[in-house]
This record gives sequence, structure tokens and C-alpha cells, in this order.
Amino acid sequence: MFRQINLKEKGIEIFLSLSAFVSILTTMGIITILFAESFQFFKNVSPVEFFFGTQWEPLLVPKSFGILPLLSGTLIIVAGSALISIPFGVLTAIYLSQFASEKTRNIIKPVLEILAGIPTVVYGFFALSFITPILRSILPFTEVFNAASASIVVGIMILPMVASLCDDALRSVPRSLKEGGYALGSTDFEVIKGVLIPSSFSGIMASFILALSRAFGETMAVTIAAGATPKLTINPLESIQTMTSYIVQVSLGDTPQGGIEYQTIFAVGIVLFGVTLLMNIFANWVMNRYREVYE
Amino acid sequence: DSAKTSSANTLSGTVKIDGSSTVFPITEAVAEEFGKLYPKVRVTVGISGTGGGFKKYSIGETDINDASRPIKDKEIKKANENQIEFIELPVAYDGLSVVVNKNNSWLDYLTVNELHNIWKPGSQVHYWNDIRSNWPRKEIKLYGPGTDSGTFDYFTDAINGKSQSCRSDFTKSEDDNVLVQGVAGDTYALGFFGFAYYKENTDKLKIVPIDDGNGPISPSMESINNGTYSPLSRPIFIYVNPESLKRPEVDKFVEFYLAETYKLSEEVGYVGLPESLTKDIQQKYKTRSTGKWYSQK
Amino acid sequence: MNNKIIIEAKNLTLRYGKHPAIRDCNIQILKNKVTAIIGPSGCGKSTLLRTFNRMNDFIDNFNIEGEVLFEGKVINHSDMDPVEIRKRIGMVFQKPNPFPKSIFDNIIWGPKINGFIGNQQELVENCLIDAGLFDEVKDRLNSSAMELSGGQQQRLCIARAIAMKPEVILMDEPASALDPKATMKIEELIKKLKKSYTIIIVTHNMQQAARISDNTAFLYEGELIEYGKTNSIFTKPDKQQTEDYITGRFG
Amino acid sequence: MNNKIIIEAKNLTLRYGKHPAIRDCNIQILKNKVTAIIGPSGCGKSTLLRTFNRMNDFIDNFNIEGEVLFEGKVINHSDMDPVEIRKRIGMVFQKPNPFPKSIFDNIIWGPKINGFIGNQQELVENCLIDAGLFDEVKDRLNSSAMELSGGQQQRLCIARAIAMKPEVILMDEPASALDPKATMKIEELIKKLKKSYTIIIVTHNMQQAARISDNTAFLYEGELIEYGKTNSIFTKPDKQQTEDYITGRFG
Amino acid sequence: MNDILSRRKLKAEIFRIIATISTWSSIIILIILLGNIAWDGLSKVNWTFLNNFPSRFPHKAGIKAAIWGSIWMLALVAIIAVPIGVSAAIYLEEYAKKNKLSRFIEINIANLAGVPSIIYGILGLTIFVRFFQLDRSLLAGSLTMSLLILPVIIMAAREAIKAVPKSIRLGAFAVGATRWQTIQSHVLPAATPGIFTGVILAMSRAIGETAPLIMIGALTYVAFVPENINDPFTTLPIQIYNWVSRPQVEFHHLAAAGIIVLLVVLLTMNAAAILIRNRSLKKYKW
Ligand SMILES: Nc1ncnc2c1ncn2[C@@H]1O[C@H](COP(=O)(O)OP(=O)(O)OP(=O)(O)O)[C@@H](O)[C@H]1O
Ligand SMILES: Nc1ncnc2c1ncn2[C@@H]1O[C@H](COP(=O)(O)OP(=O)(O)OP(=O)(O)O)[C@@H](O)[C@H]1O
Ligand SMILES: [Mg+2]
Ligand SMILES: [Mg+2]
Repeated sequence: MFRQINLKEKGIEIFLSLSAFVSILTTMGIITILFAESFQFFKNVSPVEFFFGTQWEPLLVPKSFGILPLLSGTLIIVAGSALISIPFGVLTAIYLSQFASEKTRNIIKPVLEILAGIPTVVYGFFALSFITPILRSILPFTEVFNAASASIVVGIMILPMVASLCDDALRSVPRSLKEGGYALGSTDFEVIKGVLIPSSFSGIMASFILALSRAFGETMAVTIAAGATPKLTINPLESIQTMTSYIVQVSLGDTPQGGIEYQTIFAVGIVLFGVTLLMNIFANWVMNRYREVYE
Repeated sequence: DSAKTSSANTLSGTVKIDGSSTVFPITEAVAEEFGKLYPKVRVTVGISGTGGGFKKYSIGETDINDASRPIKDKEIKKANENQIEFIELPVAYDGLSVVVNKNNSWLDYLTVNELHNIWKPGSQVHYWNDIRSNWPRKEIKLYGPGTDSGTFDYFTDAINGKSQSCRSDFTKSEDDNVLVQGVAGDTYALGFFGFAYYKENTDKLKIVPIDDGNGPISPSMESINNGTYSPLSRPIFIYVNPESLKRPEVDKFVEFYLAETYKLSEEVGYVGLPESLTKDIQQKYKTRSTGKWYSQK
Repeated sequence: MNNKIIIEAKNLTLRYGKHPAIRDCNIQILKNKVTAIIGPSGCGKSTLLRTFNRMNDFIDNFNIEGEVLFEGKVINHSDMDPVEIRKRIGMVFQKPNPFPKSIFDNIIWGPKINGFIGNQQELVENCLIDAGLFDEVKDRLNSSAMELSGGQQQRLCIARAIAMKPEVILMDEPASALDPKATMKIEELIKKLKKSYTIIIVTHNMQQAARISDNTAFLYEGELIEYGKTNSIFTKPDKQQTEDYITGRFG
Repeated sequence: MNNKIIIEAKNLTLRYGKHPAIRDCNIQILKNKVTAIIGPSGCGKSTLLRTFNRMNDFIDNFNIEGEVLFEGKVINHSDMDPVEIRKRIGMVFQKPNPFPKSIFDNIIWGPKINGFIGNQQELVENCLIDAGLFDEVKDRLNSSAMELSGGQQQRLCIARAIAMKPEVILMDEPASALDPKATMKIEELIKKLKKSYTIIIVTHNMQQAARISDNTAFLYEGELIEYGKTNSIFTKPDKQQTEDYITGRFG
Repeated sequence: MNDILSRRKLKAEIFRIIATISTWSSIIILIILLGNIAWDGLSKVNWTFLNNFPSRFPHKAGIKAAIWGSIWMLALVAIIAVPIGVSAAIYLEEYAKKNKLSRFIEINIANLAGVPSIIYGILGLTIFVRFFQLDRSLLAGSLTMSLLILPVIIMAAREAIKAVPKSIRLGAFAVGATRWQTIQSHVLPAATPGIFTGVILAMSRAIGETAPLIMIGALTYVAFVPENINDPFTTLPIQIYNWVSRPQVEFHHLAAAGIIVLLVVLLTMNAAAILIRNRSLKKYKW
């Protein structure tokens, strides 16, 4: 009777582990595809030019293959949208979980989640026809297509993700901890900053990772609002291009497939993959370092 | 006539089309009309770009490819590897339009040579008065479509003599509507894109007549159709797999396409081919003559 | 001995939803005294205690009727700032609830946000010594408080509360998770603190109540049955119920 | 009286990371007896107790050396199914941890997943009565267990454990949150249960240990200092440390 | 000292005001955005629009095929991705040992969340469309989209599961529950609100994605309603994207109308999830 190993339990565990394994298969698939094609690419283009070149015009004659402009474009968008979505998202989550009444919260949260479902094309046009004119009236030298307004809409777009997930994380902190904080005569702000946020740190970080990953991979809105101009710049008021929008542009464009122009998208894909990986490893490190477990 | 309807009612099957988003509106219009006559035939049209479309076409996944540029040698090679042939059929013209902002008061026309000077690789034109010295010394802002679009491909070929050869420091956007907004919002802008987008935005933009040696001509239905708007009108194509034509529904569809394209392309903002050319093309289709044809002409 | 009233409840009725947990309670807590609240489980001790520093604000369907006064001021109105009150009225909870931080940070956090500028190390050590925890944790002040045993966590929470040097300390069964030695330490601490602080303690331990408190309140099913000098309550209670409860003859 | 050994620890060393919480402990728990584990806070009582039903499996950096035997079989190897063990060795925790479900569901859940087919209402009521909670909650069996007071929650957890009718019940300070009346009920319950069950109880309350247990183990800083008949431990302990602790003269 | 207190209180108050303003400004932006769309599109949403297939004439064009395509796809994605995602989350939180492999899977999943959707399109095209020969079918599209949103579901579900107090699990184990019984009866119900948040966000993403579907060959002109999972299909965002990029302004208005329809579909889908979430939020408080 003691030796009996529960078959059903074992079966469930195996099924669950297979589900987790799907993600590994996905990654393997992606890496295989990316590497197979970029291998061809790097036969023709030296990695030095690719990683350190400052001009990206694989489709122009003469061609140039320096990825830095795409990288800078991507980073501007990610940084800009983080600047919007993280503070606003976290503040919204705090408002929802701490200040808002149950009723308000039950209305606001779903409403915000609608923001996440609006097709990104729409955000692009919203940026172009609403945010850019405002920017241009404040800073007249802003270009019609600019990274700033793209970052802003991407920030708005991923804000619900931050807000909604952080709200859940904050709410799952046991009430006794919160009370412990208040019992020391602290204000709402101090309890939030000193007790709630540290206690739900891993959830908050997870929301940032998800949201910024989305910003990282965002395409349509950026293409429309920021143009498709690869340019090595840190000026958010200029037109730029991101890695993803380059990939979409080429894969849905008129470029013939199979040539070196087309292989660029896989090389860019690899870089994108690598950069996300680095970002995630960093986030993971931060999370493990500062995670505080309760209970 | 009753015989025709009965055949229409019984004809069934699918016609798979993919390819350029530029050609899409025409193909869609044809499919819509065709569907009224042959309700049992399922016509599907995708938009994965000329290049993406050719990839699918060249492994036999589609019957017809919409293309905003002629097929390239690489693509022919790919298709040949899979024993897939093609009949190249021009279906309409798209006039590229060069436009400036409504507030641009100084520009009357541009010559082909001036355009070349502006757009050539390594161009030294940075201010308007670099083009003509009596124009204002204001920085010129250039707008153009994404470098992988058929429009860009054709423009560079026509103006700079070699496709994809171009200066790189202009503002690009994938979406022609977006370019419209760019030029409309920028007094010192100059840009180019498909004629249909100008036609819908005449109130926001000013068209630039082009002089190729025979006097400045603005793009219009007429000037594009009769070839006087030169060199910026380009043909757009469909590529048909002769193997698929063995299926009557595909055959009927292409036949219908060629018969109706003049009328339908105008309805969706493109310019129909001149009648003489249409005849040639229909003839070519009848004889199923495969291979690259237009660019040699 | 002064007999100044520091906290007073007037006609206090406390409800969770409709269910009344305290009914029409009137009680006066004297300054610099130790007041014990005793009564069977579920009689409303915690509820009453938590009302004194507005901890019940966090319970959704809680509502309050009547008045609670602190130094003569009504504190249960929403225009009264609970932060101020809680700073002056500290609390130790029934279930230990350390913050998921280091032991050191658990104690220093309160004083720090209140602008403490003295020697942090010293403060932390003194509080730990007072709470009888110092020896056990002196080598690992920077490890997580979550790794402490149940009793250690509770003593940490006491240390955390006294680090704030409040005027009143509310203790909800602070010693229930402690062994005799730690309990004795806490009792000594309470006796020491009472010179300068007012202490209200909920306890199940009659001996403890008898040992340390000056006054004792006996609650039963939400009603304050008897309140008076601990001596007299434990030797000659007025009410039969009180006597039954104290002698364990109850129910 | 039979003296069958039901649980036995052999050369048991328990560590959190490197820090040893129990050192080289050998102890034999007798069947149908009440064994009390006493000792100062942090000495390792909970740690030891939790090893008897493999509850420490859930602590990441916990490791175990030596053997724990249940009815002569080693149970601390990973090929032994802990579920089976826990069904037969129930547990009541130091901090009450009711499920966020109704009172009724809290009790019936364990029997239900283990295939109970009898009268649910009856079982729940009996367990509540045994745990001395029935009267307080009989009108709200379907309301959430999270709304109970601390002591009520603890009694609910006891009711939950006995509903499983285990062979051994481990109790980690089950009465620390209870008032004398409830405590007495629990003690009576323990006395009643001991006819058919084996009970191991961690307690801080010397009187309680003396009242209810047959055998007592005294732990100090991770070491089993003394173990024997409760009578002799409380009247003439072998070791000085034990005597000091019991009389409260400690430290 | 009192000075400090009033400063702290001021800080708290300012913070509260900032948090409130932040929230409401997001709402206002949403209102502007939706207002913009409604202004352009509301008048176009009518029966003809809902019940017609695409057309070159704006007044005749409709989105019947796209609506059904989207609904089919979302339903399939929900069936495929939610169970797998939640299972994976459970495995990682409750079963997997905290070792190198589980760390690797963890980082891997976070990383997948950042892979741009177009790459999933390429993956879907290679694997589902070509390798498994599913063709350009609903099934191929749904499988691709499921892979795309899996990381979102997994990560949100993991956080939700992690937030369930450990003492609840211990309580269950102590009455002889197996791991799965514990998960099923205590962990999952308590984690439901968080899981649903993840599902809502993921489905919102799935409904708005265009590029990967175009990549695997979801079509744009489809004049029939898909009848089974092997049929070709189109979806709302593809149709919207197509209309937006047309030169004629009437089509832009149709696009706005399409967006309204998309939001309605999204809302109806989410409403169920939100209801469940709010119901269980009330139940699980600690
Ligand atoms: N999860 C953990 N990680 C690291 N150390 C731990 C952990 N749990 C307990 N300890 C340490 O192990 C020692 C024994 O703890 P244990 O909980 O067994 O004490 P106890 O005798 O039950 O005390 P109490 O009476 O206060 O509950 C203590 O020093 C404690 O700090
Ligand atoms: N959040 C709540 N919602 C509803 N009822 C509650 C809530 N908290 C407590 N109660 C009920 O109010 C009554 C008084 O609870 P309280 O916690 O004050 O008891 P107590 O005297 O502290 O008991 P114990 O000694 O067991 O801690 C109890 O019947 C309890 O079930
Ligand atoms: Mg209480
Ligand atoms: Mg313990």
C-alpha cells in the first residue's frame, strides 16, 4: 500500500511538463529557422560590418548592412514607451488596488483592458493624427514621423498590461502585511512603497517584462508613426525604424525572397532574439536579487 | 444566354491568389464581380507582398500572383526549379505622383534631370535652392515609400536608371496614406507615391508636373493612359500558372479579369491599359505564351 | 497614581455587515496602566482592540457606531487622520506578520519613515534586546524575517512596534506563540514599558492577565460584562459569567 | 498498556541550508500515547514535528540526514509517497491556515477527496462539536472561513484534521490562540482521541504538557536533551537544563 | 516632528492625487481614442456592413467573413492556448524543481514573449502550413496565434499561482491531498482572477494581431464564411488594415467601423472572463 505510486498524479505531471515543453519546442523552431537563414547571410556580409556599421540600407544601391540604426531605433521606442507605461501603469495599478472603490475598479480595469485590444494600426494613426500635431505645436522642429509620438502610443498600448498585472500582484499581498505597515503609523504612500511594492516585486517585474517585450516586438504602430527610416540617432523627434518594423516591411513587401535582401530579416531576427534574451536575463537577475518572499 | 447561366451555376472550385497589396484592389474588384456570375467558385485573395506572393506561387501554392513589378530573375529560377511556369499579364497602369505641400508657392514643375539630381545616390541637394537658385534656401524634406516597395523600385529605375539606386537620407514610410500626411504636414516637403493616393487627396497636396523633354505634364487618367506622363507610369501585373488554367474556374477567372480590368481598375483608382495593349495581352493569354515579356518590350 | 483617561469608547457598536461583534460598549482606558481584555474566543476582543487605532478601516463591510476618543478627541471620524493615531498607538497582531524584508529592516522601517536620524544599529539592537530576540538573531540581522520560527516572528513584531516609541501599545495575544521564557521576557518588558506607555493587551492566559495588568475587561459575546481593577476581577468578580470564565468552569 | 513504537527518528539531523535546526536526534514515539514536545522558541520543535509527515518537503533549502520510520518503514525517502503518509498522519499548524472556502467545505474537503461517502453534514457537525466550534458557527456553515476570529480559525483547523480520522495527529501549538475554555475542550478532545490515535503536540504551556501528555521530549537549541515519561520529566528531570526550563528559571 | 508628519502626509496626499490623475488620464486618452473611432465609424455600422462580404464599393463592403474568421480563430486559440498555458504555469510553479532547467525554461518563456509576432508568422508558415500541410487554414492560423500568446498566459498565470499563500497548500497536503488535488481545489480557484487577467490580455493581443496571420497566408478577400477548421479565412484586423491603407477616405471610415466591431467582439469575449474574475476576487481575500 505504501509503495503504490499514484498513476493519475504521474500522468498529470507528465502532461503538465509537456505543456511547459511546448515553449522549448517553439524556441527551438525559431532558432533553427533564424540560424539556417542567417548563416547564408553571414556568408555574404561580414559580422563586423553587420554589428558595427552605422548605416542600414540593404535594399538601396549601394547596400549597407550596419544594424546599429535599427538597434538605436528599437531602443528609443522601448525606452520611451517604458517611460510612459511603467510610471503610469504602476500608478494606475496602485490607484486601482489601494484607492479606488470596488465599484470604480470593476469598471476601470476592464475598460483599460480594451486599450490592449485595439489593433495596433489604429494606434499608429492615432499617433500620427493626434499626438504628432500636439508635439509639433510644442516643439516645432519635430518631424512629421518621429520616434517620440510612436513611443507614446506604444506606451499607451502596453499600459493596460502593466496596470492590470501589477494590480493583481498588489492585491495578492496578504492583508496582514499591509496592516502591519499601517500599524506603524505610516501613510498610504509609505505602506505602498515600503511594504506592498517590495512584497509583490516579482509580479510587478513580470508585468514590466511582458509589457516591454511587447513594446520591443511592436511593429505596425511604430511603422506608421515613426516612419521607416533607419537612422542612427538618439533624438526622439526624428524618424527612425525598429528591428521589427524592418522585418515586417521586408517580409510583407515586394522584395524577392531568397536573396540576400530577404535574408537580412533573419539576421535582424537573431539580433532581436539575442537582445530580448539579454534583457530577460538581466530582468531575471534583478528579480532574484530583490525578490522578497512573504509567507 | 441560359446556357451560360447554367454553366455559371455549375462551375465550382477555388482560385487562389496572393501577392502585392498594390494590385489587390483591382483583383478584389474582379473577384467580387466574378463571384456574382459564378457564385460557387471560391476566389481568395491574399496580400503578402509581391515577393512573398512569388514565393508561394513558385512552389505551387497559388494559382495567380499579383505583382506590382515584373518578376525577377531569382524568382524565375525558383519557379523553374519547381517546374512552374508563368504567363505574365499586365493589367493596369499606376502613375507615380510627385507631390509637394499645398503651401509650396515656388515650384511649378520638375524636369526628369532635376528629379535625378535630387534622388540620386550621394545627392548634394539639401536645400530647395540647390535645385534652382531662385528657390528658397530652406532645407528640403524628402518623403518616399519604403525601400522594398514596388513603387520605390520603379521610381529609382525610371529616375536614377537603376532600381534601388537612391540616396538614403529621406523619410520613408510603408504606407502611402502616411506619406500623404507627411507631405501635407511639412511646407518644405517633396515626396512621391501612387497616383491613387494623390487623386484622393488633391485638396491637401500640390502635384508636380514632370518634364521629360516634351514639356511639363501632370499625371491624370488620360496622360497616364496615352503614355505622355512619362517616365513615371508603371504597369502592374498578374502572373498566372498555366498548369492551373487546366481547371476551368481559373481559366474563366483570368478571362474575366482581362475583359473587365479596364473598367474595374479605374473604379479603384488605377489607370486602364491602352486598348492596343489590351488586345495584345488577350492574344498572349489565348496562346498561353509563357515567360517574361513586358520588360523586353 | 494619576487616573487620566487616555482612550475611551462611548456607546460603541461594531459590526461586520449586520452581525454585531461588539454591542454598546463603554470603556475608559487609563493612562500608563496595563489593561487586559479577556474573554472567550470570538467574543470580539480583537475587533475592539483594532478599533482603537482604526485598523478596522481595512475591512470592507465593517461599520462603527458610537465614538472612540483618544485624549479626549473623537478619532473614529473619517476626517481624523489615522496615520497620526497609529503612530501614537502602536500594535502587535495576533498572527505574526513580519515584512518580507531583513530582520534589521523590519525594525528600522517604521522609525526611518518617521524621520529617525539617530543610530540605527543601536535602535535595532535595543529593540531586539527588549523583545528578547537579540541573542537568537544577532548573527543574521540581514537575513529574511520570513525564515524565523513562529515565536521569533512574533517577538520581531513586538520589537518593531516598540521601535516606534508609541504612547499606547495594543497587543493582540502577543505571547500566544511564545515559550515561557520569552513570555516572561515580554511580561517584564510590559512592566517596564508601563512606566511611560499605556498598554492594552488581549490575552487568553488568565495567569498572565492577573500577573501583568492593572485593569481587566471581560468581554462575552460582544458585550463588556465587567471592567475594573484586575485584583478585584480575579478575586471577587461581580458577575457569575466572569467567575465562570476565569475559573475555566465555563460553558 | 502496549508500548508499540509508531514513529521513530534515527540519527536525525535537519538543516535549513547549512544551519542545523535539529542535531542527531533519536526519538521513539509510542502508539496511542500523547507525546509533548517542549522547548524554547526557535529550538526546532516545529521543524522536528514537520518531518514526521514530510511537510518539510516544501521548504527549498531544507535537507535531512538520518531516518524517520513510521510503523517500521523509512518514510523520508523520495520513493515513499508522502500523500499516503499525510493521510495517516494529520497535522494542525502553528498559524491557523483555513482554506478560503466556506466553513463546511474546509472540513469536508479532505474526506471528500479521499473518497468519503457517508453523511457529510453529520461528519462536519461532529468534527465541529469535537473541536468545540460548533455552537459559534452553526448558523453560518456556508460563510467564508476567512471571516472567523483567530481562535475560531485554529479550532476549524483542528476540526479539519480530525475529519480525516488519521492514525497520528501532529499539533503545533494548537491551543496557543485559544481561550481557556476552548483550550480545555481541546485537551479533553486530545484525551478522548488518544484511545484510538497517537498524538504529538508541541506546546509552550508547561501545565498543558503536564496535564495531557504521557511522554515529554525537551528540545534545546536543536538537541533532544531529555525524553521520557511526563511524570518523571516534570517531577525529577535528569538534566539541569530541563529543570531550569520547566520552572521558568531559564536564561 | 510634527513638521515631518505633515510633510509625509502631504507626500501621501500628493501621491494619491498623482495616482488618481494617472488613472483617469489613461481613461481620458481611451475616450479620445474611442471617440475618434466612433466619430468616424459609428454611422457605418449597420446590417449591410455586418452581413456583406468585402467589395470595392465602400457602401457595399462588409465584414461578415472577417467577423466569423476572428470568432473562429479566437475560439480555437482559447481552446488551444489556455489549457497549455495554464498547465505550463502550474508545472513550473508547483512541480518543477528549482534548478537550472526550470530557470532556463523560465527565461526562455520571458524571451518568447519578446519575439516579434512576424517571427511567429514565419515559424507558423514553416511548421504548420508547410511541414504539417495544414495549408492556409483556420487551424494553422490558430496554432500560430496560440504559440504567440502562450508566453503571456504562462507568465501571468505563474504570478497568479505564486501569489496563493503557501500555508493554504500546506493545509491541503496535511489532510492527505495529492499535489493535483491541492492545485485543483485550492491553488487554481484562488489564482483564477490573475489567470483570467492574463487570458484577457492575451486574447486581446490575439484579436489585434495582423502580421503573423498575413505571413502564414490568412487572406484578405474572402467572400464566404469558414465552415470548419480546414477552411481558409480572414480576420478583422487584416480587413481593417487593408481598408486603412486604401487611398479612398470612405474606406478609412469603414476601417473605423471595423474597429468598432472588433472591440465589440473583444468585449463580449472578455465580459465572460471579467465576470468570472470579479466573482472569484470576492471569494479569495486574505
Ligand atoms: N524556512 C526556514 N529557513 C531558514 N531557517 C529556518 C526556517 N524555518 C525555521 N528556521 C530556523 O530554524 C530554527 C528552528 O525553527 P522552528 O520553527 O523549528 O522553531 P520552533 O521550536 O518551532 O520555535 P517556535 O516555538 O518559536 O515556533 C530557528 O532558528 C529558525 O530561525
Ligand atoms: N472580517 C470579518 N468579517 C465577518 N465577521 C468577522 C470578521 N472578523 C471577525 N468576525 C467575527 O466577529 C466576531 C469577533 O471576532 P474577533 O476577531 O474580534 O474575536 P476575538 O475575540 O479576537 O477571538 P479570538 O480570541 O479567537 O481571536 C467573531 O464571531 C468573528 O467570527
Ligand atoms: Mg482575536
Ligand atoms: Mg514553531
